[in-house]
Amino acid sequence: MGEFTIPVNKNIDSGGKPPSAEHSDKTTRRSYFGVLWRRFKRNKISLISLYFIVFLIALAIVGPLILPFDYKTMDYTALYQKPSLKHWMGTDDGGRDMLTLIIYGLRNALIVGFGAGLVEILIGVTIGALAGYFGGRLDNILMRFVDIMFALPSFLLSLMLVVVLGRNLFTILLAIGLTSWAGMARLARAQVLSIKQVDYIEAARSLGASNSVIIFRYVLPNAVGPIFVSLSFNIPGAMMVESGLSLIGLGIMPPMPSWGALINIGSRFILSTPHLILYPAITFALTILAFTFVGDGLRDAFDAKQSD
Amino acid sequence: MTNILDVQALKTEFRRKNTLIRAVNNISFTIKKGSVLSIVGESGSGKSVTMHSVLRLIPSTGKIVAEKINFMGRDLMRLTEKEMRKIRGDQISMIFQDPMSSLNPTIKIGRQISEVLLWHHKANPKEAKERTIRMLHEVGIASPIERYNQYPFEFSGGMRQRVMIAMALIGEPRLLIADEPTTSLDVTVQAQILALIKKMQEQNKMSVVLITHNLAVATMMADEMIVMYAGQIVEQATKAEFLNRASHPYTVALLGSTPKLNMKERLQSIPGQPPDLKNINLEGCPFVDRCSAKMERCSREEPPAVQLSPTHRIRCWLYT
Amino acid sequence: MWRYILKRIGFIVIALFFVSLITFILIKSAPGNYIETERLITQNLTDVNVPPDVKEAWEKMYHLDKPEWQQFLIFLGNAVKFQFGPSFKYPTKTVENIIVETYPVSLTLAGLAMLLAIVIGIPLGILSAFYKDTLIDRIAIFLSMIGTSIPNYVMAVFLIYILALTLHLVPSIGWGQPVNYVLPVLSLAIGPIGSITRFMRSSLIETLNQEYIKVARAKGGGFIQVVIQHGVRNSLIPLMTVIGPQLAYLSVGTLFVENLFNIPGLGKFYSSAAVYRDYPMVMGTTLFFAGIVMFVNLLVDIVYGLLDPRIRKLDMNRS
Amino acid sequence: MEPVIERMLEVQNLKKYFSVGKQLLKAIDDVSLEVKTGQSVGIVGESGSGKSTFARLVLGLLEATDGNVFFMESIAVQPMKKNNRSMTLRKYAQIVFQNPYLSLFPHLTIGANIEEPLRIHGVRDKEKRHLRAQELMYKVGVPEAYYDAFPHELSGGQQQRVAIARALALNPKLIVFDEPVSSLDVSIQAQILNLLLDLKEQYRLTYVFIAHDLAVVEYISDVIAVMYLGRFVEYAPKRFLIDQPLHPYTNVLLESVPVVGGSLKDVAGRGEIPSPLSPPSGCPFHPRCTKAFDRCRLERPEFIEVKPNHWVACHLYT
Repeated sequence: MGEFTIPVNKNIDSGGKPPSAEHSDKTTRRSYFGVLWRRFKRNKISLISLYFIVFLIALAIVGPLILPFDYKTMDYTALYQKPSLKHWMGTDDGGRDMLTLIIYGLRNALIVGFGAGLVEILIGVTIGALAGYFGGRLDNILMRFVDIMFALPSFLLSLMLVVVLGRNLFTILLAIGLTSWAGMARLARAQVLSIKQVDYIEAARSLGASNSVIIFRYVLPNAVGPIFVSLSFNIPGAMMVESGLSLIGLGIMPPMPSWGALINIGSRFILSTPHLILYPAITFALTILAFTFVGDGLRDAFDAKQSD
Repeated sequence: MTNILDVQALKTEFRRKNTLIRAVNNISFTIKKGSVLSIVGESGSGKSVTMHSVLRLIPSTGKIVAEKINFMGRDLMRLTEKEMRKIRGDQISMIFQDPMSSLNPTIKIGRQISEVLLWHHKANPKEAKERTIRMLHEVGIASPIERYNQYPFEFSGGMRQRVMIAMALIGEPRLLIADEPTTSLDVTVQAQILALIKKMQEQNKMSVVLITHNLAVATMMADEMIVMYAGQIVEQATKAEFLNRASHPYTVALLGSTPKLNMKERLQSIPGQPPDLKNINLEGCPFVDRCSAKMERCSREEPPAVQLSPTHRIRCWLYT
Repeated sequence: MWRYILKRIGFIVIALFFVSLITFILIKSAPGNYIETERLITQNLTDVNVPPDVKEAWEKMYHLDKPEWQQFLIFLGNAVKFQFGPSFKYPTKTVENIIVETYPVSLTLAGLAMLLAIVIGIPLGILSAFYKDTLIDRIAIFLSMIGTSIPNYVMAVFLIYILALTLHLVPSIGWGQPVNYVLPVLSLAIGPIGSITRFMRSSLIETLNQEYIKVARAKGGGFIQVVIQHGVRNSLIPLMTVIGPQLAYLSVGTLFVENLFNIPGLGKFYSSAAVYRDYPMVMGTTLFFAGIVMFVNLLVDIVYGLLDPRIRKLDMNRS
Repeated sequence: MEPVIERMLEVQNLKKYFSVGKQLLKAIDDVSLEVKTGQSVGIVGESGSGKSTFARLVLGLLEATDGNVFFMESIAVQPMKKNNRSMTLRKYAQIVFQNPYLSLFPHLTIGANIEEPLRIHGVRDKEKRHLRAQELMYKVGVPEAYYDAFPHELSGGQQQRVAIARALALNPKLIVFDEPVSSLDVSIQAQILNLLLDLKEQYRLTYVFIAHDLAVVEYISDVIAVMYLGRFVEYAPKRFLIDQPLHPYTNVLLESVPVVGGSLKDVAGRGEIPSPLSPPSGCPFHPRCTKAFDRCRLERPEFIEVKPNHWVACHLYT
């Protein structure tokens, strides 16, 4: 066996952490979010991913306004076309422009992703924070409820909800949000619980801060980190559920396109015209990866152990 | 040959991103057979890194350079990692600061101690178990047979440190390195653990290096003393010389800032902050900014080693 | 320990009751019914009006003529005996028949995928942790990132395109031969491989930073003793918390892959049942899946407790 | 003119029990104490003795199970009243914790941290707050350049200075210190201890100083109380407590304090502090006490004044 050393990145002798003395420039008042942004920017992949997501959002908003095609009109004179100058990504089995379909798919995925994420945050954080901050019986009751929600297979539940509520964008995002907030609730509770015990909350109480000031000024700013990180992973998660539903034929009603439906249809022509499935699959994969990288960057930025 | 360990010109550096941290900066010292050496210093003084370097137990970002590290006639710098492993735990062993985190939480206490014998092929499993139980008894753990099969979380802090001592001593090492062994313990337990280490040292006639930030603990245990500051040895002396003629301004100030019972005068405090190893002034004396006796040349020229007696050496311009 | 398990089983029973209740309520409040949907979709009839006598006989067969609370009680009573009655779509078969016939296919897929994930993920994670910040590590992180973030049905597309269509290593379609398992299992496994690698890496890095690892080195341990016996061992325990949800996810996640590859597994039947509003099938299978997921989680927790002495000796006695 | 307050803090028969599973943990069990204005009382004890719980109880950060605490003679801290925050208490009584990094608001700059008490107590004028923060930073010796730095950018000693500055912001009368120097280096520890003595003199502060190091406690305090398993076992002016300790536990503590140039003594106190979940019968110290006799095992000794102002709970003196 050869030489080996164990990778360790601990401080040696716990010293070596003196203050860096370059704060003499007093004209710039530093803010917490400024510091976070500076740390986030250091991760180049995350930064590029963030720009990419901003670009995707812009595309989803502007795209449908300026595209020369729409997603409904079939063109039977132009079926299964390969990419060309007119149809950058070719056409599908109904002669519709693939680029148009993909951009609409993107729009729908983003709406469902952010919408479901918002629903999860609203329900999860409210329940988790209440349970964590007040504790006792309220905590017990709420957390048993969360336990049950957590144990249920959320995909099957959202599938059933879609069957009941109908198949449009809003019901789908609601169905996804309503069934997948349990993890967020646990996270929010754990965050609030751990921060509640930190000395600075006790210090705030000893200074006479009121409950609401404690929650909004001290607990929340320090608790949001993991919640935002989790959100940046849940948004692509919701997109996957949306596409998954479409894939098995329970997503947004056709002809409105969804990435899952595009993949499903494309899979039938994978031998003859693979671009029908490859383009949506690639855009989908890139979008989700971008969110994951942003989440990773956020996690590192919020990690207080990191110096800057 | 009376020295068990002879370290000459040891340097340990860590590279982190673009900064070079000189944790140990060119130090030399020896330890006599069967004696206790205390290394005292504040955080960042390099006292732990020094002894970790001797055992080559530093993170992979670190680099050790030394003229020689002679242990019982062998130069540790020339040993391969494999040969070095045969020395660790067997001939040189270590006790660490925090007994709560130094034991593997999922492995039985007995197993963790007997591993030393098994890894070094010094006993078969049955003998190892018997010797472990005897060792547990020797370090003052009641009902060692039951304790053998328990897990760390079933032990109090003091008991865990006894387990660590048993683990360090079962291989019958010639040199024991105790790295802040009592820092995380209550004072009453600290006294017990120190007494145990001293007892085992005398019984096994081994040498001990005690690393500590507590001057009082250091003097109570030591035959010889080393004071470190910013990776350098600023003063080394026998215990008697240290107690009677501590000479380096840092040593004197450190003695003055240690709270004692029945103090009549105020604590002497050393101004400023502990050194920043990232930007030490390599030109002059590292203590110059905090020194009350500094002279003009102190910040320009590196202080020389001054021999106050054959066994008492300091690095300071005051005594030239 | 036994009390703990009993308590958990009690919790599972309660949760399953809620699952049945929620599914039942959802189904009852859903618009449209099977007969109409079936006629609309499969028989291509525009006239959805079913003759009254046909409808009545049909309703009788499925107890749909009784009040809803009675229907629910009948369902519960039978569910306890693992009987869910005949399916709407396949009136000659009971739902439990279909489950017993088709679940082994899904289970094999999920099981093989998990096995593959463990066999690849754990060593990859160890390697990545041990060679932290080197090229090997960066590649492993990137691959696991892709694995965890790209859904298995998208992964399947890429795999078909690369392995079947470009390299011609395996057939892209068909079912029945062992070789047909390659693509679905691979596409299912990549997600868990990513998760396990990532978790193993971060967990092992954290473990290797522990003081007791340094102690083990100071005792003279080599790679096997320090990294494997002290390090990996302790990282494997928390890994159980990842494997549990992954297993649960897989037992449902085969659904997409089965649809995409046209594999006759339970997932495929389940999703078409949902499309056709084959309610006995939907209810029975949902309950079955929910039970599997919770049971797997219980198993994982028990194994976790057995591995970690602190939990084994303290928590389980107390709770 | 303000009325003269003689007794800054009065603690009467204070109790705090926690339930741990089905067991009862008596963290503080019938403790009484009086802190006179301008006095500094040290409380010394090993880990698990309940001294931190005591600090939180006297400031009303925890609700006591039983007993009374009065601040400035008129403000009832314990029993705690629901929904009634005494802003006088919050203004005039402050606390400094062991770990300054955990006690400073991590998302606020050093300046904002020091100004926070002013904000909470309604000082709206930004400029005024800024000036006060600068003044306090100067007082405690934190360079002005750190005003816009974040807590994690400072060394431990500097962080503790900031925490002290924050505690001083509202001109308090009482400050409770919970192990304020035990995480600091020796040279920094001395700086902070001297700073505390200076501040006390300058602002006529009253201190409750909690620590495990008897030498440190002695340096700061006028009177010392020794705590063991949630009870006081001895209380006396520091000269008497150090020179003529009565309780065997105080003796053990004194003997255990390492002394420069001292020799290793065979310390009498065997073993470690027992778990507060299962305290020994009778006198809680009897299993470790070399002078224990039958009565100690059976009967809990009363805390009595055996000499003027020298209290002890030990059967040797009854």
